[in-house]
Amino acid sequence: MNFDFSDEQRELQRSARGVLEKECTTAKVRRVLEGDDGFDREIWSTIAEMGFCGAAIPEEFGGLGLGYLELCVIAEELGRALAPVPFDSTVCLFAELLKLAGSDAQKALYLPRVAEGKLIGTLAQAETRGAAAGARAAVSGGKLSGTKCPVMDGGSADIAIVVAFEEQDAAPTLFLVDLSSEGVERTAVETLDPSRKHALLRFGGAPAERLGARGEAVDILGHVYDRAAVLVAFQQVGGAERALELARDYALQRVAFGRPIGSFQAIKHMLADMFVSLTIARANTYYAAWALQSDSAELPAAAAAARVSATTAFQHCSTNNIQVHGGIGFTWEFDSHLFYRRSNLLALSLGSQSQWEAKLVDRMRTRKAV
Amino acid sequence: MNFDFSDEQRELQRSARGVLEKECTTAKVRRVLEGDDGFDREIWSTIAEMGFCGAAIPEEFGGLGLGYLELCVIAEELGRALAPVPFDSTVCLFAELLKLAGSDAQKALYLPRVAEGKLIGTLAQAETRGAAAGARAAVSGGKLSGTKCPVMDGGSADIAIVVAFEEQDAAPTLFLVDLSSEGVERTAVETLDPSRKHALLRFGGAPAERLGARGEAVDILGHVYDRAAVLVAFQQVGGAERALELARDYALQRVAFGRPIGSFQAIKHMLADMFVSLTIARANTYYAAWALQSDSAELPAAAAAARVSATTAFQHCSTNNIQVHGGIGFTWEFDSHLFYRRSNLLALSLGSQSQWEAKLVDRMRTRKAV
Amino acid sequence: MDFEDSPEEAAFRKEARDWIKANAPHDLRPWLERSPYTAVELPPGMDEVAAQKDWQRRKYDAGWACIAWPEAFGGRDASPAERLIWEQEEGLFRKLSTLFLINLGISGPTILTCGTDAQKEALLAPCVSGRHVWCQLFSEPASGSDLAGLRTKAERTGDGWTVNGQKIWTSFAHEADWGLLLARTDPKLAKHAGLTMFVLKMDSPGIEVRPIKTIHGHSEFNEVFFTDVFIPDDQRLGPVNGGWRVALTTLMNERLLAGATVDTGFDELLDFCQRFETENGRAIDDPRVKSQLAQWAVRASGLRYAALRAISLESKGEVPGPEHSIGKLVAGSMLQDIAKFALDLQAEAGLLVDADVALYAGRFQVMLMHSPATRILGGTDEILRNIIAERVLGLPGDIRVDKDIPFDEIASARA
Amino acid sequence: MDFEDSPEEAAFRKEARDWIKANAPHDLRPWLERSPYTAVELPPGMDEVAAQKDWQRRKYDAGWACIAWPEAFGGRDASPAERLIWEQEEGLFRKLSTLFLINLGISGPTILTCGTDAQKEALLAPCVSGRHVWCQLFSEPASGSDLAGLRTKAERTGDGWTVNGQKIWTSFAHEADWGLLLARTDPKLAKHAGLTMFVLKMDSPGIEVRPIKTIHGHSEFNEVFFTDVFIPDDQRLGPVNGGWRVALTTLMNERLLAGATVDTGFDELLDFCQRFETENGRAIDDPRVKSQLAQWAVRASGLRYAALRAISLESKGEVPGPEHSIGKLVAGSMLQDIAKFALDLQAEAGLLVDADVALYAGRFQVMLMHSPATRILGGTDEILRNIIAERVLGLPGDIRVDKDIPFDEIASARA
Repeated sequence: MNFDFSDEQRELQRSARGVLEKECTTAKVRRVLEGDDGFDREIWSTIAEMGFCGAAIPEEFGGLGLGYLELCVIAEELGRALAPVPFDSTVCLFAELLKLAGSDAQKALYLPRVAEGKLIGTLAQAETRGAAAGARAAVSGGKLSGTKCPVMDGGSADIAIVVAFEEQDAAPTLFLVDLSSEGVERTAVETLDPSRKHALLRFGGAPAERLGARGEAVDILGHVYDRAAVLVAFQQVGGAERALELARDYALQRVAFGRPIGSFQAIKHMLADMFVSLTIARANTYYAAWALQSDSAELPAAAAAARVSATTAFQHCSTNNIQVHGGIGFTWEFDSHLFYRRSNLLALSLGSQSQWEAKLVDRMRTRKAV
Repeated sequence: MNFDFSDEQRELQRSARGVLEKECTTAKVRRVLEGDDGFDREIWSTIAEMGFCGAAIPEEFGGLGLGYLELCVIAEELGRALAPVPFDSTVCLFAELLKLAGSDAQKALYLPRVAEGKLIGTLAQAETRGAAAGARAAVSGGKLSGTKCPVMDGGSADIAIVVAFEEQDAAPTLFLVDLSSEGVERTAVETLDPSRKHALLRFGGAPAERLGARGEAVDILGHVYDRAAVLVAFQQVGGAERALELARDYALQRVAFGRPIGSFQAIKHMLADMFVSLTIARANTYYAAWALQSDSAELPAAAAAARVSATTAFQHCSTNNIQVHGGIGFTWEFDSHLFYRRSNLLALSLGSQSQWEAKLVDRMRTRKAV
Repeated sequence: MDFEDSPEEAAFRKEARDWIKANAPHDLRPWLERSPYTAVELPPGMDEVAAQKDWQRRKYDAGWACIAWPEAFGGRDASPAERLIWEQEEGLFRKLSTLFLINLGISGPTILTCGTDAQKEALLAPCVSGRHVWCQLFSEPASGSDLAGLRTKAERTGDGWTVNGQKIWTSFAHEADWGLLLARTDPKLAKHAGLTMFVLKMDSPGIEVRPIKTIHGHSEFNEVFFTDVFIPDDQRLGPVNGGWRVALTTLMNERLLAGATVDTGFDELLDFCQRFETENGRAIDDPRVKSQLAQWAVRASGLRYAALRAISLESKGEVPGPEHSIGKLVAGSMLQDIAKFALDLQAEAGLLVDADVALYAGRFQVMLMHSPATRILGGTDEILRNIIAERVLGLPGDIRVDKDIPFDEIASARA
Repeated sequence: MDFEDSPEEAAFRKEARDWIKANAPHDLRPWLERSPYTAVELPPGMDEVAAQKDWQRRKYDAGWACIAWPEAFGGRDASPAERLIWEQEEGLFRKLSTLFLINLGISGPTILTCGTDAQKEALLAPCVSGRHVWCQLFSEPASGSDLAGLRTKAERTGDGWTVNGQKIWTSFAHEADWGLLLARTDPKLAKHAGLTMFVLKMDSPGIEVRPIKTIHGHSEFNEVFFTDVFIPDDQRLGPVNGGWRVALTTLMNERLLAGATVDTGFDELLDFCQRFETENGRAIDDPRVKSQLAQWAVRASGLRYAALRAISLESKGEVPGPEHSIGKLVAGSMLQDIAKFALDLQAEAGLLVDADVALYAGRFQVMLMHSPATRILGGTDEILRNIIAERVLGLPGDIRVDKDIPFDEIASARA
């Protein structure tokens, strides 16, 4: 029994943190937040060069062939640094979908380029019901039509895995769609956190190649969402911890009524409660990392628990980080809002908290049936 | 517009408080809590002599013919004093059911004795699903069979209004049953708050007289529960306020680390939050009192809002009153547990909080249909 | 107890309603309905300042600009109940007086209470009529919750004062003609004792206004820098070194004039849940949603009725309690929780903020980004809990390590 | 990272499991399952003290009584992981060692760390084997959270000490043979500086034990009164006036030895919700119930895994953090909230506490009445938050008005 990362994994974490503290400053995050670039290409290159993109891609497909534990460690650091890069879309979703459902040819074609950081991939699943709502995505004769929104990194991705109904099927199928093809129209959409860009994709007869078996999208996505949930939970834990540190540091430094505000119980206890949330989330994510790495039957429940607790912790810490900062906490110039934005984005981007809560209970109950 | 009680009503409140502070000490509450008496007959006589039992009973039936506002004021004081008397059962439920559904003969027979404090009545509705569960209550040929539990004051009541199905009806009917009749068996049952006694009633062919129209029980009870909810909400507000006062007083007096514990923000803010709950509950109950008095179409929603907020406030204040007291807060000898018990009893005795929450939203939505 | 109008009140309500009907800019109604929170969004090309000044002027001319004030200064000595009725009848159009929140809630009442006759004569009419826009110059970067710790200095020079320092969170500083300034006039005295209140012209030389960009991008807040700004002594409000007492009057006024309406976000959430279809039917039919709605519903109605009760107590001559503190304390975190709850219902679509793709026109997304400020501005949640604990429940104040010490010694300890 | 046993661990687990299988009183299992929380309820007529002493003795003889201790004192120098495995395998039978919580968690470790060789020799074996029952004499009516404010005096007399005063919240004082006493030996020193730790026999003349009745009626707590109780100086534990340091060791041990299991009430709630039929079907199918369950589920599992992680850190030689504080902090209010939630589901039937009419054998009703104590005993929620804030996050301590002042001057200020 050993409920902690190994020394090698800790070393990986230290080196990732070192690089990101230098390369991925909040100034860089703001550049993406305030600009039109899809993501920060310099940081992405650095990450790719360190092998982070291919950490969990098998060596035969150009990756490092390390395990998921290493990927979890990396995810935590990217979350801590609020890295403005297409990691979730490309590594957590696109690559994992390919690994699980791709043919050998598909894997050989795309995974090496993902590992090199040369290919940006994403998943196009959601179909908004807002003003832009359209007919549901459908594939007929190998051509895709429909609208997807929001699509993470949809503006800069080279390729998307699209969930669509083939012909008159009752269940959807996954399709690979080259986003530079004819019949693909992309529109940037603004989200709660513009440091991670999203787009609306309109498909008007774009060529689509099946990924995995026909009608199997729901099943494949279910598995991959569990994996991605663990990886995103590590990002959330990383972000939560950083937000707590910033709040703590400010509480030690800011003086009111002649003493540091961190000496007032209202602030002390607020920070203590944030630490409790974080500790609970961290413990659940560690367990989920083990379940992911060991492909345990516990993964579905563990992933949901990690997701639910990490979402709670990041929202809690990022919100109260603003509160501890007071007025300057909600200025554009201070970094607090960057964490607030990211926490609220991640709370929604793999499905809502209440959906994951329901999944968690359904899975616990299956596991412990009476 | 005047969102407060009148000077006369305030005067009534002052005199009720004066009498109850003298007559209804917590020592008396404990005597019922620890003993087998159904309630405190001395306090009940005093209350009856002051006209409290018949405050809202019309003069023609022996009451004072005052309004519900007066009854609300009285209820608040009884709640504050944790009065161990059958007020809810006899005045809020039994008398109100008679007023709403009774024939003139039934009213003339019972209401004057209620007003005098000479008759204890109750409502027997719940049928427990625990080990004691039996067949549902039914009336055939004017004879009642079945089991009811918990019945408030079921041990000492002279008469009960019982909800039962007549013959093969699909909807239940209300029946008056003299509890001294043959075929009535009573067993005391212990509840969260033994200062208000409850019983299990077994009926084996007891004579039953119809109250209100056949099959109308649900409708009649719905109306009367709204009225009772307002009156109980005032009791809850009274209890919450007293619990807050006790906590505040203790926080001022108890010293730790060389200063009153009430000077620590953790305690100050806990008390402030209790005050907020209380203020919200009080405001909602006042509005509900007006709706009750004026028989407004707002009553159903207002009663539910009063009930929900008052339940929250009393549980909140009674729980944190213990927390402020620390160790002695959960000793038998200190009074804190008396409030904790009562708050948890009242939270369940007219149906649960979640049931009232659902009622509230259903009623708001009817009112403000889109 | 009566939640309905007396005949006199009904008559007053009719008068108000008739006047609104005849005079309000009804064409702006849809724009005001859509305006999120503190912001006023008007049709493209319309001058927001001019539109607000126009509405204020119209109200002033008809005696509706500040009905609770004495008749001598443009009011009609209205009772608390009449104030409430007017507020209810003005309704949405109140938003069009946003620019004058400081005029009517802060500066005006302070001058009315603490000003000299000459000051009242000169300043009050243009303050109420909206001819002058006012701003409040109290908070500083190093003194937010601890207002009395402010450092902006006003030093005696000739027949006036020279001001140096910096203020922050100043709403409307760009539009303002006048400012109400709290400054330190004697740093050798204890912190509350060395402050003085002034009124000053915002076009005085040496004033620089810089807008603050906030989390939601646009904002009405500014930083204001003072470099050797001269204020004649007749613009001093109240005695030298008596500024803290004047400030308390101001803050009290702020509480008194707070309306009965506090925005909790509940009405919008209820409306949204009644319309929104989830995978399992209408959101409002979900027991989870229902339970949450009920818990917020009683808070929203409780705050509303508590504010009404405060008005009744005021009518009887009692001093209103901390109802305003409670309202803001409850509403601040409710706004935040409600926004998160609504976005959760929207699931992935919840992260969209563009009004043309977002659900419910992106209102809850805006609420989410505004809500952190609500829990801080005008008193943080923590300060409000202290106020309730100390002023209502009589609990001891926090231990003050900076009490009775000359301000300049605290300040040095601080650096 | 591996949540499964290594081969060595698996071997150790098998040894433990085999021994339990062969030696535990399996006939008591249903009774232990039904025992609510801190209480141990055994078959009518069975002597609870004897049954517990018997189990402890059996474990001692086989080397399972306190496996983390050095072999010299009856342990087996077990690793943190082995401690966890033993805890998991002993399972329900741990309840049968309730009587020895103080022996094993407090007194024993303190003597082990701070005792003289003679004290260890005389006291440890009967402490671990359960021949002696121990109690802890720390808290006083006027010093709960503020433990160092205690007033019970120990004054020099001849070759020993005379004790006068009162202790409270003493578990097992009636059954105890020995007590660990913290007393004030010099009131002229500052409050933490004038304390000394002793061990004393509970049958010493002048000791009176009075049980405390608590909110749930029965309780293992007592008040203990000391009237001129003599303690020989060789029963002093650690230096004169060095008692605070010894007490900190004790409290640290308490934290170290806290198990990986913390009772949050969640497992029972989940089980109940899976069985309970509401008007609208199984409780667990209600979205409101589901959402609440999920929120509690992650706290319960989070606490479990956090405790496991602490064990891993300990294995690596790191000093465990405040995991125990977090566990109790979260579990205390969870128990209370869960109890209320379950009673709410039961609606009117929820108010019944008689096991023969109550639903689910009245377990949640018992939980409701026990939960207030959980949020107070062994550190209130507020003290635990302070511990986390100060010891983990490095925030300043509360301002101490009683620091560096002779104790008798504080005490007088207090009266």
